[in-house]
Amino acid sequence: MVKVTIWGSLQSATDGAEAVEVEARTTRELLDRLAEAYPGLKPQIERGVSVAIDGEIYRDAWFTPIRADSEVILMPYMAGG
Amino acid sequence: MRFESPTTVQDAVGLLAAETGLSRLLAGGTDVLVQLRSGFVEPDLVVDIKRIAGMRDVVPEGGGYRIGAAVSGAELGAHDGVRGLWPGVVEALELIGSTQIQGRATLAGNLCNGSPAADSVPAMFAADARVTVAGPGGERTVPVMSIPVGPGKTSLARSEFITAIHLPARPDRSSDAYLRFIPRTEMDIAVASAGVSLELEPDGTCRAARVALGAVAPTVVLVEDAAAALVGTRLEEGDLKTLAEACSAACNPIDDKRGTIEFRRDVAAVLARRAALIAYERAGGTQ
Amino acid sequence: MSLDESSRRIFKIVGTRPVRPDGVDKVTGRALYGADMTAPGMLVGHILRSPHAHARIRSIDTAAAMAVDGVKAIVTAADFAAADDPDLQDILDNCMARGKALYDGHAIAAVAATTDKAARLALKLIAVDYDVLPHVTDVDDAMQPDAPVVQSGRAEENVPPGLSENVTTYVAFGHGDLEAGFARADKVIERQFRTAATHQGYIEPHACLATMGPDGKADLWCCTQGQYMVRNTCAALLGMDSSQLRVTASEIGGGFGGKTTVFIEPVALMLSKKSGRPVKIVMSRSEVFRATGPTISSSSDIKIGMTADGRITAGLARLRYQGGAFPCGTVSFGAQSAFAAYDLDAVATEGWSVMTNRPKEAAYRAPGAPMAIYAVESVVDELCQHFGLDPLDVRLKNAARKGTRSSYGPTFNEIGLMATLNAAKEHAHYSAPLGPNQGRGLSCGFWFNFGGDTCVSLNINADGTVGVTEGNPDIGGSRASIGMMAAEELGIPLDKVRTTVTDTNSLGYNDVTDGSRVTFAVGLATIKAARAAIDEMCRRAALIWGIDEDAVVWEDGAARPSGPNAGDFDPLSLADIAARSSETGGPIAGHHEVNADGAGVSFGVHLVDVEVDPELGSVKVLRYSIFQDAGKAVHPSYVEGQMQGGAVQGIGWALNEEYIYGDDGRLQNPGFLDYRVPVASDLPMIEPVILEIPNPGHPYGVRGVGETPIVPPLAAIANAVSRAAGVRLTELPMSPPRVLKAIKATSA
Amino acid sequence: MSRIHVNTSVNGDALDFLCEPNETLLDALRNRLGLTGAKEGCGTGDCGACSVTLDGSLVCACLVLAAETEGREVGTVEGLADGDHLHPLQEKFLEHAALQCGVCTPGILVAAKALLDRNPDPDETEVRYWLAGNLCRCTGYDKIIRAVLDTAADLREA
Repeated sequence: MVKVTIWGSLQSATDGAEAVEVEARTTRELLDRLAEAYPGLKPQIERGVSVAIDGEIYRDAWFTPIRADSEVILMPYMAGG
Repeated sequence: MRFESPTTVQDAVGLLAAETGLSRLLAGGTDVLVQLRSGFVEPDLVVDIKRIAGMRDVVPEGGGYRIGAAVSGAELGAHDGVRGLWPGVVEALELIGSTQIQGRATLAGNLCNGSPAADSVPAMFAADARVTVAGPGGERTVPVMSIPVGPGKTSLARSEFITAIHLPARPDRSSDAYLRFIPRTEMDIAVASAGVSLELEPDGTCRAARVALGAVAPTVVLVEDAAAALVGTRLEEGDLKTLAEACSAACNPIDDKRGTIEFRRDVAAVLARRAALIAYERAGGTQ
Repeated sequence: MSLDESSRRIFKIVGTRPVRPDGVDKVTGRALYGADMTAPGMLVGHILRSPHAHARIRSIDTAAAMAVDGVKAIVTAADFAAADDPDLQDILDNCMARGKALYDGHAIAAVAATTDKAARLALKLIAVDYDVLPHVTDVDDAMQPDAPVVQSGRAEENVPPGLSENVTTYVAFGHGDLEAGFARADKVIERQFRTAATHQGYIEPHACLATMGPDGKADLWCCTQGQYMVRNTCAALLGMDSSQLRVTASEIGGGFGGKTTVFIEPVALMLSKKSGRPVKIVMSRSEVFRATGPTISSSSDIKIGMTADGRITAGLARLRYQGGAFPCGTVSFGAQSAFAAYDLDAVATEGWSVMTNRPKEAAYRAPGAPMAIYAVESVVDELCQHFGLDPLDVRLKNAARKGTRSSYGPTFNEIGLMATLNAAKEHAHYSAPLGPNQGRGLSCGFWFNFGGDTCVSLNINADGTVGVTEGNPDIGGSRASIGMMAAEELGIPLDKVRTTVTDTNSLGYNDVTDGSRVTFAVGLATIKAARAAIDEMCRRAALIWGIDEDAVVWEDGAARPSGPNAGDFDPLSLADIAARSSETGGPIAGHHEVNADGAGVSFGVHLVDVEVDPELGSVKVLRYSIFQDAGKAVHPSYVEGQMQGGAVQGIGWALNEEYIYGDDGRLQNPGFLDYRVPVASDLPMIEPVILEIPNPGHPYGVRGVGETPIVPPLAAIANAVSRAAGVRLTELPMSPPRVLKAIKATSA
Repeated sequence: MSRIHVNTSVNGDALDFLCEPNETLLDALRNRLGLTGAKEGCGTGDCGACSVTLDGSLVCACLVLAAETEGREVGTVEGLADGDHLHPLQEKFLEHAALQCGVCTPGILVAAKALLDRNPDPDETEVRYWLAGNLCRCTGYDKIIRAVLDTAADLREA
């Protein structure tokens, strides 16, 4: 199981939990499991999210491996100027 | 639109008189071109006066100078005689726009554009400059102060135009100065401005003064109370305070994107005080 | 691709300051920008724009305009099919108003004609029947439940009830027990801040030239930060296959984020499609201000607690951003970055994104971060003043570092904040004496930086030279840095390399030039492409020598036997191998395609001295120093240029730049006269201090540098002005009337 | 409305063109004469990207009517280099990395040359005020000012 930290305004979709656990080895599995387990997260996941794994922010990288002890943070999809 | 570049004043007047539509004079063009391109005005006739003899000349005249209507800021700035006699007028013209604008902008154009924020106009008011106006009836010379009548409006008739600015002679121990406030150091329109001209007695007492403010009323204003505050004084702190109060009282500004009423009132007074001190020092006064 | 194990390598080219390869074109006037291109038979396109801030469009009658001699086509929103994606639909609706004009300057119709005059006349003859609606341009006003609604039904699911429909996004971040944190503080300061919308202010207006034939194939020339973005967006909006639209990026006269979307390009294509002729559209400066993306304007509440010895105990930021007439996610970047520079036990940030009757926000250098960090850094400075603490020491005491749980979630790895703070503290600027009416301010800055989709192709020519093909417009010297990395990796002189920015049919997708990504991501792909070419050259050498390819290494620009056991052969240089490429199997090339990660976050610290005229409220910037971690500076001059340019944009934002709206909802200052970007005489020299802490995510340690420098100036200047004026300024810009008013309020 | 036939000199070449009476010199240079080095950044004289010289005087080409240039001499960025020899200012701008996007560069070079032609020894403040009408949004001006000062120093020694 991977512990995923959810940002504050999405915690209404996780019954107020700041972090949830899902079974995932990659970011794609992570997002799929999250959307299944917490349907309230689905609209945001579809709009776009980034995933920070051990301090590194990933966008659109489905197969980035996640270890069970990785620090995993869900973040909004990021863009710059 | 027609473009004409006559070589005599009479031809220019004739062109203007014959035009039934809208016409515009072109000297430096720094305002006219902007209006043209924005579609703000769509003249039927543009008359370029730069090819008329004398329009680009600066000529000594009775101890003062006659400045042709198409003399640019860069040209006037390079004229040591005018700068020595009327440094405030020259520095006012030189403050308009960039180096590029200086290559074109003129005293006459700045005056005829009719903006209360025109930089050279308070300095010319303070200098009590006169202008020659050419028209179908010939030429007449009138005070600069009679030209602006409102924002964007002048007293010139439709077939009249200014051919020259006249800066008078000055006694010894006299000078002038101009200051304006802009948010940046360059490239802005004055938010408030002040032109001050002083004549001093040999002992440094102010014998005569003229104070004009810009961008604080529908036209540039000559503030007689402010001048009176200086006459007979050596511009000491209390006198300057009276000057500042007179200036603030003379302000009738607007709130707009460039400044607030309160700010303009405060700043016009500060500028008048600072300009008075510069003019005083230039005239050889010591406090 | 991570930092080379050989990162301690001695670079030969990287880190030097060669003349940029496009330099001569750009100093001779030869370089071709958006408006510089022409095509035979070209028409002139112009756009009719709404004079109203908010109006229903009852009808548009184009008959009289179409009858003008020379008019060949007119386009309105009715010519475009609806998009299947809401973001695309917003872009389309911004390019051409559909049903409602949402802001002053919103495009209503477009004309293509044989002459400029005919097109302008036709614009005047288009009759638009408007039903003028109430409008709102202020962020706080637009949140009120009774505010005029810009668009209905756009709010995301987690927006709290009770607000106007204009509120489209709500975000919250943070961790820890805020109440306990504030309870531990010896002083808590709470303040409200406001920042005005500013424009990127690129000197080159948007321009494009579109040619579309009846066969459905099209070519588009335009100034953009991303030709592939333009291609994908326009192809989707015109219902084309993307392969049939070839987009070529012109030289670009500045962007800063503002050219990461489309405005006129789909319109020009549609005009060309309808007229069968090439159509060129060039925006005027006033169109640029009225209708292209400024940044957001903000209103925020900040609350920070501190102990008497300078430890921050808790921080709270509530950020309200308006992003114009469409939903906009920028507030989430502000909410995530507000406290990023601090190591905090308790932090909370909230953000609301609000629609108003203003142009659609476009990215501007570190979008969303400057205004949030401005507000936070202002309160930190005020707390330092309250306790009489050195503001740099307080930053050092609270600085985020490796192992800090960031305010937006992830735990930081190696970051350069402490190093930049220490560099600032050691710099002579920090201890230089100040005169009367002078003040010194400092601020930290932060930005995320990104990588993204990137393709590079590298061809080894038979004469031993190299062509690098990349897909990101060169906005500030990137051809130089990309060429330098290729030459470094290949081990050949820089003048043997030419870097070309190519069109959309010549490479795979490249993300736009944004997120400070180009030197990082394109550089990374270039190094990888060079390595692929090197592998092939080693293979050719092995064939020539008749040895195993594993026994060949590449050093100093040549293939060599890997050791005595591999054989005794003279090295084969790149030129030697290239000359025999045909004989050994054909042309040699390397390429790399990647969605690059590992950009790494970026920190900087700015230090500024100002003098305030207490009678006029004017501010003069006296001295300015920048300390920033660049990872590895590939071309230090252009790294410095990014730092200096970003700082000056921030100075403009702090002091004079602002979108000013009248009561009628119209923009009052759509020109460089009254939208006051800094001019040369406003500024001192800007001293850049580059720190090089290698980014582990890049083989040479490169870190993006372009965006972070605009973040600190807002607070650095505000803190300096507040100290010089003796009163805390809480609204940007700190224009002279505002500063004078604040000074007078304290003396009264 | 009839077009006007204008005879003028551009970078020393005698040229003629037909223009509309309300056409600017900038449009004539770019659209009639194919000289696209001068750029339009604002069209109101506020950015300096279209800086050219007119009888040696620095002006914004967007604020000059093309018809005014009859019989006069126009200088543009295309005339700065002498054949394949760059002007010292051009060399120094490259050496100092005094450009990023480069769109303001032609105007700044023309303006800086006009300064050095007049004043071979300007100080930093003089350079900054002379160039105040040339907006640059990329560089923060620092490297531009250094390049101009360094060119002036080199020219004085030459």
